[in-house]
Amino acid sequence: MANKRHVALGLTDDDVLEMYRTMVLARKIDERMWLLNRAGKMPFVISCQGQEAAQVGAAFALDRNVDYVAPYYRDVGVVLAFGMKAEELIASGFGKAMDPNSGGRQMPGHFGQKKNRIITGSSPVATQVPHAVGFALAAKLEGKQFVTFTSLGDGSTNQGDFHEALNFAGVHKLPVITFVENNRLAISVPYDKQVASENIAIRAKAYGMKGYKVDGQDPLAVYEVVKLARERAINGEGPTLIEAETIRLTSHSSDDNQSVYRSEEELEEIKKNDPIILFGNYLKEVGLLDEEKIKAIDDEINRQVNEATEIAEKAPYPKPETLYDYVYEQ
Amino acid sequence: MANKRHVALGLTDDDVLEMYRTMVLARKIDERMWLLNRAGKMPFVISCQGQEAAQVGAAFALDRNVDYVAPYYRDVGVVLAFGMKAEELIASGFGKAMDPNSGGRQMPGHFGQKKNRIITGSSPVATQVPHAVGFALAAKLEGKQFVTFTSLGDGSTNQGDFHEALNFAGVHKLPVITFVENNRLAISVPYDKQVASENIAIRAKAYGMKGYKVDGQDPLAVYEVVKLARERAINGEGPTLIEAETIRLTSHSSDDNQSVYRSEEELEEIKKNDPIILFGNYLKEVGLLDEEKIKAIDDEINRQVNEATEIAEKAPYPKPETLYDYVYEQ
Amino acid sequence: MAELSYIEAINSAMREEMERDHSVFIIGEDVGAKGGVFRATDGLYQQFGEQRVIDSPLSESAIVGVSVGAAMYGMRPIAEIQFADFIMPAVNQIISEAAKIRYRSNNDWNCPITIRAPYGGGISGALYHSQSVEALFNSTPGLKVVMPATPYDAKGLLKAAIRDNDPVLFFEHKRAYRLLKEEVPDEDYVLPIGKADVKREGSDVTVITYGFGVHLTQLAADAVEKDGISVHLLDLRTVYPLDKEAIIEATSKTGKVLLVTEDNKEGSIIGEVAAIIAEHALFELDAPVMRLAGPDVPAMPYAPTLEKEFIINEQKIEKAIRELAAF
Amino acid sequence: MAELSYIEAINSAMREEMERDHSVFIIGEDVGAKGGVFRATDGLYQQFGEQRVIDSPLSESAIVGVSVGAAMYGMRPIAEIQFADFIMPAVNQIISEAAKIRYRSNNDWNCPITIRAPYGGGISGALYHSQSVEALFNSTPGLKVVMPATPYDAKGLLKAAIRDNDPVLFFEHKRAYRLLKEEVPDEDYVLPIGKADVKREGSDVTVITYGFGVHLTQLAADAVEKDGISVHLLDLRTVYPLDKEAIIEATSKTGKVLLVTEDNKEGSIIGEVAAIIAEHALFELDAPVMRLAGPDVPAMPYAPTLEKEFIINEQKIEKAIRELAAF
Ligand SMILES: Cc1ncc(C[n+]2csc(CCOP(=O)(O)OP(=O)(O)O)c2C)c(N)n1
Ligand SMILES: Cc1ncc(C[n+]2csc(CCOP(=O)(O)OP(=O)(O)O)c2C)c(N)n1
Ligand SMILES: [Mg+2]
Ligand SMILES: [Mg+2]
Repeated sequence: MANKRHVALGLTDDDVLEMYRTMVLARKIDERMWLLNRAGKMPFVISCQGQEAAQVGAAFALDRNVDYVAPYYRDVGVVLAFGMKAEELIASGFGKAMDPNSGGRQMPGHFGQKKNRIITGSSPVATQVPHAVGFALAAKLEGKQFVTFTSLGDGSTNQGDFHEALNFAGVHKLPVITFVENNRLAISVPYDKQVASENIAIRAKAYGMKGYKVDGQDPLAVYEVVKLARERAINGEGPTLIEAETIRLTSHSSDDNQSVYRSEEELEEIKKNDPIILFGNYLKEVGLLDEEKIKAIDDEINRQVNEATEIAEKAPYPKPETLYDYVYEQ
Repeated sequence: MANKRHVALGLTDDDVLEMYRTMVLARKIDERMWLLNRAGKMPFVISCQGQEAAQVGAAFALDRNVDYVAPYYRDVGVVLAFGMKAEELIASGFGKAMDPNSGGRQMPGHFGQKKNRIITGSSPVATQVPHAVGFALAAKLEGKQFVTFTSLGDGSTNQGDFHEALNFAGVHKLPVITFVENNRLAISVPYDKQVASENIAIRAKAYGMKGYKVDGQDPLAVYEVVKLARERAINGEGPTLIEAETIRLTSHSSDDNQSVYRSEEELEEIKKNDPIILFGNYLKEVGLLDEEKIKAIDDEINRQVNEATEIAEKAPYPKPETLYDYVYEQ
Repeated sequence: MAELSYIEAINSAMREEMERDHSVFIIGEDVGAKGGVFRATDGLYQQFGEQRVIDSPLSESAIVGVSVGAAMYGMRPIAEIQFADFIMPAVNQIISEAAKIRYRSNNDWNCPITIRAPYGGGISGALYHSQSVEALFNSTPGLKVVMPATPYDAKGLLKAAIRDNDPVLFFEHKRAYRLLKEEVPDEDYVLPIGKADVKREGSDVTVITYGFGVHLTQLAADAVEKDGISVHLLDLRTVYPLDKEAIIEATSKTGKVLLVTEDNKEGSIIGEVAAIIAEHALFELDAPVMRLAGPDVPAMPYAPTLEKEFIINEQKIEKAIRELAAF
Repeated sequence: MAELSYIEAINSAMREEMERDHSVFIIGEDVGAKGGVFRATDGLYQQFGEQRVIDSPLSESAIVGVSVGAAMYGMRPIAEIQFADFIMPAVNQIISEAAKIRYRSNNDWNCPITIRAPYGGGISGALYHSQSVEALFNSTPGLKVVMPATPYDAKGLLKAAIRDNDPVLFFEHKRAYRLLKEEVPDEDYVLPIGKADVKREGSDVTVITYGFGVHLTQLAADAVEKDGISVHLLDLRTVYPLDKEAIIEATSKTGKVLLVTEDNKEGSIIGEVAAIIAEHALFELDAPVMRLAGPDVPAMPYAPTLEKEFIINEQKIEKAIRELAAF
């Protein structure tokens, strides 16, 4: 039997199976939302597909009872790990009142759920990075033992807010982890027209912080480096910048058509790196899964997604008159 | 006789004497403006004092017949080298109509003079960096052989615009030189509360460009590295980030009082690095100057500054009705 | 003449200006191979190459700031902001820089940049892909803000913007892109920036609006016409600086003025229009100035129920016109 | 009671709130050892230490963005922007983030941040140290914009801003800092955000203004009083969202309304005030609404001749009052 890497990392068999299940759940929610979109029932979808390993590996390395996350729009894996429910995610795609992120006010992918310490996000990219730094500053000022995790895409690291926030975190040695999911595309713009540095992790040098590049298709590798960053943060050793190399399997969003700027071959090529297949293979190698068990998990999750869809689809839209609520405290 | 470092750099004796004279002129204009400020005649002054070597060393390394500069408010040495006149600088301090930078509309230190290829600047720091990159992009699009030089302070490298502009320049390998005059203060805020990276030059790595740290009190060292950066730029080898380590001899501006946040000892200490004395010493060592010659230069420049002051003081203020001019093309 | 959609009109204005003048270039996110998220730059990358149709990094302040620099040098950049909502990071470069370059240099430098951005809601774009942001810029001397209502106007005004020697913001309504079509001359033409345009002559109620509001008002005006209510429709075309004379004249046509915007109400463009009327045409009024706008909530939500409640449409305009006519 | 200058009132409001509530902290450029470029935070670094009076890096978007994060966690940051002119790089964090956090999360999150900034001219500050920037934010539901006119108001409103559970922009006039002094209670008090305040009762001409304009109008009102012209003066105090009822009531007091701002005219706060009057108090008017504002040029220049030509002063206000009274 192959080397049980997860055990060396302190993860139990149940842990890694839970990670796998979370990845599959993220994928299947996402696939369902595309179906609903193509059926004309859901106005918009933006996907996690291809990035589940990075997301779930990172989230499991955090303390999901105390840490805060400021995720970006692809992070279905992160918010599931932090307690958001399948039906809540699907409801947000419909814009239903039960959507905990925004009560149907925001597009799907604009996460936020205070009880699960998921910080509310917006569309303009990278604005969440200073917010996460602000949470980390609060932790320091109040002497609290938690870490704040924020994520963004490779293209988004070129926003001024990324720079200003990371410099601030570096100066004050704050307990914050900035996690870049580098899929080498920003909508249609490829990495070399986007980012001037040879990689993203090297940008850590500009902020006097540690930088790591990690294989984002391997949840255990991601887990390891995020875990390390968390320990450093809790020990007062400051912030970390982590680059997870990953892939985007779908078009940018339901409004995009990637065949205009991506070749068939490229799309075929990246499919080989589907993180769910890769992690499934690992779990098979270490004897935790086989084809039958995989099918059982798939079936169970399909059922879960069916139920979630039904709940979300039946749920009411927000009442028109609620438009006027909560502009200010009331 | 000491080693003639300037000859090795391709500079003639006349060149270095001209550099020295420019440094002294910058200093004496600045000193005069403080006097006028303290006499209640000039509302505002912001100084070059302590940074003249960096400024003049850099400017002389450029091609002053074709290159563009987007300087920052301390760069009296740069704009003098690029053709601005003493009386024009002093007139700008008064806010006189003859001020070529703005016709008396802007504070002193907000440089701009198209005929000398000095790009108009504003107060919000770092906004000039994307402008310089834009000039460099124009050079590339139009196939023109010039380099654009921009400068800013250490604190200003934490603005988002610095990051966005340098990344853009890096991606497109543009002929632009970004020159940071690091005096380790931003008004009252010291370097370690300001910049997280161990030095500024290392930030170049975030933009895939060359970065150099240089002794900004030595105009020849600065000349050498800017010259090199210019050659690389002209040869299509892309942008460079240069950090010149320097000192601020005065308060931030005439509105500031540095004794509140800087010790007597620190102020005494940095005076030892006065670049005019240091460069004077070098020129003495190589036999180009002696006490007498220095005195002659001082006298001549004092005369020049006196004359310039007289011209500027006598010049008229802009007419009130010109307030309404040039909001748009007319 | 050829029938062009609003977005085709914009695309052809850019194409023709780029053919005419080598100093014109395009810069923005996904404007290249993809041809823009709305395909406004479709085919231009293929025709002019990646040097003149530049896929920029995801940095709005750099898109504008680099363009400002290039413009000062003498180029004529057309900077695309992917959604008007994402212009916020570039506000410093627009307001502190582009708008003030001519003035601060006492006419020594100038900045001929055009900044295009799609605005407006009704496309399930939610809070950050539906906003009208023009009011952010309507107190910025040195800047011009143009919001065309029709394909013909869009083409003529975009060409004027590109040729203008000062900075111009150019906002295009997303719903107009494919919905509005009309005959547009094949020959080169420009329309004057800074001038409003009477889109419909009438005698009972004056409606002053701009952008997509013009189309909606036309529909409403058609509807009320059946009941004998005649609408005079002034399209502001340039929302900053405003064409005061045209506003005063349109007010005096009927004495009853309805101002319409899709933006939220307080602080919107139509507030300034009302102020001009209160200042210069008070005694022309037979009824209080009426304003129809989005509610004062942060932005248009995603849920269809809420989006519908927020957005101005032809029914809401029709109702307001009838109310005002009956005053 | 003690006589406090405007800046002392601001300083003591911050000090008392920091003593009262450990979650209040200050962040900004040079707010620490230097005590702020205007010395608004004088002594606070010494009293509360560098943890609670944070000298931030030179990054306005981070100053606001980090504060927004801390505020969402539950802190009460007071972010200082060194000059109002330098708020531009933080516009995205203010408008897209702070103002929309409660709404976009459907009340799950909120953002109790106060952003202070000195505004206004007349100090040879030239284009970028003299601006009035409030109009940039007066179309941003979710945000409140407060501009106090006196030391008493400044203290009570700043305390209210700090305790407010939503984001508040707080603009302080540089000339007011040391010029205006008055008796201020020693006891804790707050003043209501969102309410205008009648600063002077009168019967001939209503002046509606805010910030430093209130002081200038008092001087002008004193001057015209000698000639029997009685001025009713409404201080808006909160310029966004506006107190409509108070505006309507003040209009009906005299039927003649002069609106005053130091900002340039088109698109300024007083445009919206005029619109409210045209909409809701048209038949109360005996004369056209009159607006006195800076000219529509990019900003106030440095040269004394030009600054003087630009700036609103008591003489210009007096002249306008007399003109309106004679209408
Ligand atoms: C400030 C801003 N500008 C533009 C956009 C439009 N936009 C949404 S996602 C995106 C690309 C993001 O690329 P990247 O950061 O690499 O993340 P990815 O989608 O690849 O995961 C763009 C341009 C935006 N949301 N915000
Ligand atoms: C965007 C912006 N914020 C604040 C200021 C006010 N300010 C002017 S100079 C300065 C410090 C600049 O420090 P640094 O960049 O190190 O340059 P130095 O003055 O030390 O040469 C500050 C905060 C400004 N001009 N622009
Ligand atoms: Mg990406
Ligand atoms: Mg410095």
